[in-house]
Amino acid sequence: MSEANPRRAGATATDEFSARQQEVDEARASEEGQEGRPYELRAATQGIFGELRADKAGLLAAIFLTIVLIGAVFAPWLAPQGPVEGNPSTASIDPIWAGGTWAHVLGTDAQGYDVLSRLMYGARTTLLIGFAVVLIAGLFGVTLGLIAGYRGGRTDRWLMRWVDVQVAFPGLLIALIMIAVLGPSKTSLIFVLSFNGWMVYARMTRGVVLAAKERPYVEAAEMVGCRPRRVMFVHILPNLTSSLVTLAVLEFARIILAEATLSFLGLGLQFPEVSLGVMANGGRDSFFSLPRLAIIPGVVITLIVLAVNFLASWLRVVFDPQEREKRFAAGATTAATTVEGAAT
Amino acid sequence: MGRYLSQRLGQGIVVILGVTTLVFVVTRMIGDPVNFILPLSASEEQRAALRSDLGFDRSILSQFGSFLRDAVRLDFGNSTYFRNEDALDVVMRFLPKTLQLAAAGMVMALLLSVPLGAIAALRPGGLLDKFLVTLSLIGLATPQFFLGQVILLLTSVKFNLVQFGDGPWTHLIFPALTLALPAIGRLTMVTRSAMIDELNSQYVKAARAKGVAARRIVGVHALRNAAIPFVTLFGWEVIRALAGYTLVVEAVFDWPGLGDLAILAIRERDFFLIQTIVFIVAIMVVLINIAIDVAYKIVDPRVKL
Amino acid sequence: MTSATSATSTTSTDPARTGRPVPSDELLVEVDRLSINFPVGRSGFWGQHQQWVHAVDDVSFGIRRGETLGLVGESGSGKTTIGRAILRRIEPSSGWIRFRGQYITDTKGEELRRLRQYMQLVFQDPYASLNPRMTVLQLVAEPLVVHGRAKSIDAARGDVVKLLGRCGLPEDAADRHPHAFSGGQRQRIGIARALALRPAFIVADEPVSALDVSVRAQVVNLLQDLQHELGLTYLFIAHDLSVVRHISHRIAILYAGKLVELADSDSVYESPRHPYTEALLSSVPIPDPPLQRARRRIVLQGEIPNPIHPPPGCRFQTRCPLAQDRCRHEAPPLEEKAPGHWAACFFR
Amino acid sequence: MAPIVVLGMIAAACGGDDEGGDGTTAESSAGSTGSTSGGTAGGTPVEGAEITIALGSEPTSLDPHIVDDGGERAINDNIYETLLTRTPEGELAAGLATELPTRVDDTTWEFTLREGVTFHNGDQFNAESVVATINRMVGLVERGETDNDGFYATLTGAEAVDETTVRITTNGPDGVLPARMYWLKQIPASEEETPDLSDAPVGTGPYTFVSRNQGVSIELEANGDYWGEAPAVTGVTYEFADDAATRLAGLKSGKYDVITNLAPQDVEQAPKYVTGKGQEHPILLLDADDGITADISVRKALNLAVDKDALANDLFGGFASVDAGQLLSESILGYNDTLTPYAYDPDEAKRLLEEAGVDGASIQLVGESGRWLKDRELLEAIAGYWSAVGLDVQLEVLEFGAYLDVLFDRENRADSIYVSSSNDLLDPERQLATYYEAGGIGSSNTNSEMADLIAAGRTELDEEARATMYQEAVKIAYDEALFVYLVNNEDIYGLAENVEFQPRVDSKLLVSAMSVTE
Amino acid sequence: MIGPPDDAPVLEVDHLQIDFVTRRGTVHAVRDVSFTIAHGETVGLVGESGSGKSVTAQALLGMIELPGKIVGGDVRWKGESLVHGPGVRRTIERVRGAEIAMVFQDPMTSLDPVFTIGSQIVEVLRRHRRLGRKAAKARAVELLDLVGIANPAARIKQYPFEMSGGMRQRVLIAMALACEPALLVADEPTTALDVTIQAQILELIAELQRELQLAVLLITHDLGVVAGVCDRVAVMYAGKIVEDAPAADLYAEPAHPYTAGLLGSTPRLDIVLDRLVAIEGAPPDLRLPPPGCAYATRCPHAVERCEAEQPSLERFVALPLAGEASEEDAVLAEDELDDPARTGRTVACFRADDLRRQRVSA
Repeated sequence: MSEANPRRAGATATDEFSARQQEVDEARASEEGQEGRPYELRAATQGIFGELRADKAGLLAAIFLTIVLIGAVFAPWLAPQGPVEGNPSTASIDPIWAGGTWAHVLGTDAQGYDVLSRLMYGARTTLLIGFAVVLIAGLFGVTLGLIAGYRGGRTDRWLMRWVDVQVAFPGLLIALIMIAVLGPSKTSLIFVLSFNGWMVYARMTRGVVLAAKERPYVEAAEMVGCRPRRVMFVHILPNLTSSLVTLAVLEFARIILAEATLSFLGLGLQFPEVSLGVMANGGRDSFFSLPRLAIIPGVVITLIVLAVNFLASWLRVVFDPQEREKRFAAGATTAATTVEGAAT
Repeated sequence: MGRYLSQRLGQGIVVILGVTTLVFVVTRMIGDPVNFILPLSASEEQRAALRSDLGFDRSILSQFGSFLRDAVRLDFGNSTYFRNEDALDVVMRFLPKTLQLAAAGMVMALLLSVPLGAIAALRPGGLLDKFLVTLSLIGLATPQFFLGQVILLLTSVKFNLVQFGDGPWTHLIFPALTLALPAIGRLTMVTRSAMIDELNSQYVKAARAKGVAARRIVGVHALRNAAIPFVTLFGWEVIRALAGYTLVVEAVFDWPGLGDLAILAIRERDFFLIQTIVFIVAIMVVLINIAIDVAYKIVDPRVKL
Repeated sequence: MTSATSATSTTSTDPARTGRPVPSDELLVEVDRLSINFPVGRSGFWGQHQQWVHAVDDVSFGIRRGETLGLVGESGSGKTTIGRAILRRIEPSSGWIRFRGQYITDTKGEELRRLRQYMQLVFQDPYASLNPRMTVLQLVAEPLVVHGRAKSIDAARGDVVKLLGRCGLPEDAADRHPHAFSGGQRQRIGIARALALRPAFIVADEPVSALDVSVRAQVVNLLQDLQHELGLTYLFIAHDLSVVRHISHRIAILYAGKLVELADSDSVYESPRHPYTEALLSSVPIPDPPLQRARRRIVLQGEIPNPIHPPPGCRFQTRCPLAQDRCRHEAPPLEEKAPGHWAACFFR
Repeated sequence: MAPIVVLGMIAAACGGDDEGGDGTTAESSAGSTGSTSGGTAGGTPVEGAEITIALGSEPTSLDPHIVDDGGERAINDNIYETLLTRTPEGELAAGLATELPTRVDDTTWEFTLREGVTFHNGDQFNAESVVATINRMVGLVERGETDNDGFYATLTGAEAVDETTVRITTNGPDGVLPARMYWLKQIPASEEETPDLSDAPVGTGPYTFVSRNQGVSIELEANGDYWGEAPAVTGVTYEFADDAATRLAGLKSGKYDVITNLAPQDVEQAPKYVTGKGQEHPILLLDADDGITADISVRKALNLAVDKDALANDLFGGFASVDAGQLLSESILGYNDTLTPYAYDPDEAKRLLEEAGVDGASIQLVGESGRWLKDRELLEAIAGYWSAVGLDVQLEVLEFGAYLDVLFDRENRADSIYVSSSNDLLDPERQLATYYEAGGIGSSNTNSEMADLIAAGRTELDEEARATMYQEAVKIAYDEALFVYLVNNEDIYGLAENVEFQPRVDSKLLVSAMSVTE
Repeated sequence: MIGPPDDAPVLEVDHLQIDFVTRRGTVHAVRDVSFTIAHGETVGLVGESGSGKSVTAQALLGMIELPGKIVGGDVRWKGESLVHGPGVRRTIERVRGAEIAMVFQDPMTSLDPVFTIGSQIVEVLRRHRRLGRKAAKARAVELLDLVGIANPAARIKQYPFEMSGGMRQRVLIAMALACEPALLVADEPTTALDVTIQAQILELIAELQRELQLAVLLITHDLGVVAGVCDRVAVMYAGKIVEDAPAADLYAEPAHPYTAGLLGSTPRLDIVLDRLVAIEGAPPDLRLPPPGCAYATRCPHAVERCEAEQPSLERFVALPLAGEASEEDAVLAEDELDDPARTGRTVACFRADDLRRQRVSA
């Protein structure tokens, strides 16, 4: 997933321009009364809606995710039925577009459960696992990364060896074995996925800290006599936010896929818990007779992951002024050339 | 080079040790496998005998010690599920199928993602680029099992195209494609962004100023440089495939490979088999990691090993 | 200012301090036989050989209170390393550094932090050396706060605004972010920040080389004015001889980690003793076509030697037009060739 | 002894298939209920056709005495033969023995053997080989090396009377012995001492072993020297696909000609399918001694709360019939035809629960997932029904090993435990001993009256008398509502358009019963 | 087609305008730039960052890419347009690298890091000269020798990272010269280099120029660099050329206040001043270029007209340096100069003449 950052070395005439223009832009922005807030925050608040308007995919993604999130969070109030409400006599009711009833918009599954309700509860669990894993793995990884990056030396070497070793573990296989041992439950899923996922945060955090430590302004802070803690928290850590947010978002997508995969392999959650992966697994049995039971959760998972990816690329743009500039230029010039072409 | 290799091998040994230790400890937490091995009618004496035969009555440390000692001699004990067949033999029987699948998938990924990424990078923001990017994102966003199921449904059932499972090489196409698609999505994105970076770089500008043909700039200069980040990510994809996603694909297509075997071993609590599988997979991961670095050295003369 | 120049050029400082101590109240900074080596990668099949970069080798000089010493060298000559070593950002491998008569080579922790109040650094890159997230007020007041000179950022506002004004920044500068300023203005902010603690000594590490030509003069003038007003002492690091000649009382020339010449700036320009200094001077183009075309130019062949494997003997011998056999075996010592004019060459 | 029988049966299940009781050969007195749908039933059979059969699981070994799993049986049933067979209706009939055995005394049975039968390796089938077979099995049981001890623990040995007469002895009166000889596969005398017959199975059956590519396939070809009628299909390849969808996909794409365990919901997708009344009876064991289920009215309520018809028709797609208040299929000795299923009456169930004062109480329901057809779905459905009548159902779908621990934990019975009972020998003894008889390894009651009846039946050699005892025992369990009776689900096979196959009541997958038409 | 007369300029830049589209408006990077380069002439283009000098240089090779766009004017190479017209792509392909060659500022990144320098030189030769592999290799060795690289036969097998900056710049020059171009565009070729290496490279360029009869366009921000090398110097400010003059004249008597300011604010090795004359302020925002002279806000001599009206490049006649000349002399001198392209001076300042008079009277 990781996309390399655009190179900044080798300044060209165009870069020279954007650098200068940016300077001037910022000057103007602050004259307009935007001063006083950290740059990225400002970029975020200023750019979110503008960027969203420009980025149709991002906008759609945001809308879709909002709907999913609302459906998931308020499932107990919004869902027409419980996740395991129903019995075989109500099984396999067709969805509304195939002549079903409004009582079961997406129909029912082989068990007689309402598919829409299960989708909402399933998304609720899946998203919860995603958030929990991102939070736990993120906290753990970032903490270790900070320690490694800032302490350096032997601590760094040992921590990073640990990371290296664990990164080389065959993740899915280990996850399967661990879940088999711990028993499939929400807690063990969260634990296992966190166990397998913290390294990327540690590496990134360490990388950012190391890079930030080399920034002249960090040296400048140390030069004027800032204590290490202040250097860390005031001068180094704020560099982390944008990459951390983007990483967390992408990791969230990855976790959703991982949860679905584990559930699909039968090592996910157990009745009466339902997640999107559990639904996909449930649909597996009747894949040929009622393909919708597998396709609906499959498509929803795909869409969520897709939307999260779009969101991440939009975030990258929001956080990275250079990227914003590039996007804008691409759009504007195509527009400009079209207009010109029409004129001639 | 020597220092590098010895370092990497040392690290590899730590990795393998770490993985096997973890799996050893974890599997010992599952519970007594003797009940799984013996018929339920077996007497307590028979159970005890088997337990001491397999060493489960000893302390976990001493078990681990003898496990390691035997592992060094490539003796991982016998599979309990496969009727006392040597666990390594069992793994080696299933391994070729997985390697076949992974190799086919990764070759597909390589052959498709590089040109697609390069084409997308030619006009970033253009229509073709947007199309390819969206396609790639969909590819990497789709759960592999779902992809596999849909492919299965469409190819084998709806259109009766090609079969799968054991048989001629054509059976490999769709499982391999399923394995490859998410990788193709990710690698296309990587190739694309690396190519965009390279095409914006100073040396490309300089090459254009020299009058080097556009085809050569893209196909030779930018591509070779873009290969540098690509190599790492491609290596990761190979690892991902071998150590994880073949599991899913094999489950969906009933491909008789290591992944299928792993799920079976876990389900049947075949400890020795689980350990052997993990050990072999860990070795492959370590070797691939070293291969990545060597490949790195090949594409980038600046890298010193 | 002219008087200051003549004062330093007449009072000879013994840079190697061979025996005869100089009155301590006159020397603010003393560097004595400073050598700095950095470990770099390893070589050999098993990586058994640790390699070292010999960045600075046996360098000694002193800087008097109120003086500007220009430290000139090409990239890799060790000039930045020396500056950082004096500021105790880099550990010397051997040698001593004294500041206000006290040895500071072993200063650490809190003590070192307190020492920072008296010696400060002006950075080369005005874009990267200011934290983009902070306002100018926060940036300039930070040193005051962390040293307990001000209770809070806002409490320091008055002083900061005054200081900014003195550095030629507009009144409303305090509440803006560094982005809002041009390169020259940012360098002014950097200078204000360095001056906030009223240090006695400033290391200016190529403070104008990243700036546009038309802005350079503004910053150079500012540095000169501040020195005049505040009695500052500068170590002015540069690769550009013309700026150094303009601003410095004395100039020290480095080549591949070695001090090759040290004299007052007029002497360096008018009667360079070291062949490298000569070549360096002739490499600087003069914006006057007839003059430039008429100048005798010494174009050195080859490049600065690899600091991992410096050549034996004189380090300049590989490129020196005067080099003879002796230079290849024996390193010429830095000797006082004329009063106050030190050079390290056997033949000049 | 009873536990041993049961354990063997469970082990059989452990060996095997992920979802169907495909290998559980049992027989139903309902006779051949095979039905065909879709496709043409007629056509000219093709001579020398070769087919591919997809099984749900691969045999871990091909030694017919050591393992007992569906995969092994599906293949070895075609290679080996047994002394007795069963008719398509389930009646014992002559096999390698020319007639049913005669009882010499309470513990000795005499068999007369067919002449002129040779093994695939050329060895003669005779009394000597039968003795070798029995001895090998006795040894395996003694050493605890076989999964089949539940079937053969009563055997003590055999002796050859002459070339074609053999006497088999048991350790006590054993009315089940003829049924056991329907199960025991005959091997050549030369292989008595062979520890593992897996690599090259040698039998007397219509098919000979060709090759085994472990993890991939097993091939057989028709035995040219077969003593019986030559089979129409001359070559068969077995492949293994544990995923139902994959099997179906293979069938549809023409890769497979026959697949086992076609899921009920998929029958319409298959080119053709046939069904046979299987021996699989999922039921719930209720703890009659402790906890909420100690109250008979609660146990009755639990029965009344479940809509068995919906399970049979919706969950199993109609490929199941509601159990008539007993675990036994109609064809089995001891079937009590006076019993009728508990009705579906949730209101009455609710009333009974309220009366018992356990309204809203929590009840454990323990089961597993993936071994038997629709097991998880069945459990979830039952949990749903019980919740609907006001119980707080604690459903635990356990991993198989953990499930077995619960099932055999006689000290702390769970309130209700899901089991899927089958009947390999087509004799009631095992099921009754396991789940009905107090002290049985899976039983949840201490009803001594019923236990006595079952114990007596075990050693009773008179069929009529046995049947009566069992019928009484079954009635007690029904009246006491010791189980929640559910359904008997059918075996469903998917066939290619041009394949004919009539499933057997005992679920044996005999290739000789298949043919390929034009 | 008949070729241009010998004394006609090989390169004409004619009212060139280049815009860059950014999210907060269009940057008018190059605003109406015109100049010419004759056969074998060395022209310096001097300006600060953002003045548009590098963009102009890139336009000469048809290398302006989005978000940049040539919105007006023309660049003609030997009479053929490199900007528009039917065959422009072909022309650019033919000219680029073969007739006009370019050397960039940053030798560290201008070479492909993963190919040997030999293969990168050979690539150009094979493309433009259709040389065989062997011949191209031999020629590459010759070229490296020409630019003063010792042991060229061994060097061609090296990778860029194995060479120092100065060495790489020599390689880049060798590459630029591979096809014996008529014009070498050197964009800040020495900025990234050390002083002694800068001297080497400048020397090399001057030498090659003499030997090969090259026309050279040397782009730099450093007035000192061009002083020793160039015949003529054009000074750019805020996207425009403000002054264009023979080198000696420009330094002796800068006509535009900006040129004068630049010279005044550059410390000189040979003259020690108490204080440098700094130009206050900063260049204007090129998205909204001022209606008048872009330098007006910083110019000590600005009058009202400067802020309202754009001065265009006008012929400027310098006075004899003696300082005693009268206005008649100036007129006379003007008559004598009939070839403004080569020897004439132009300046874009309303007050150039006033200031000249002031200097005279001073």
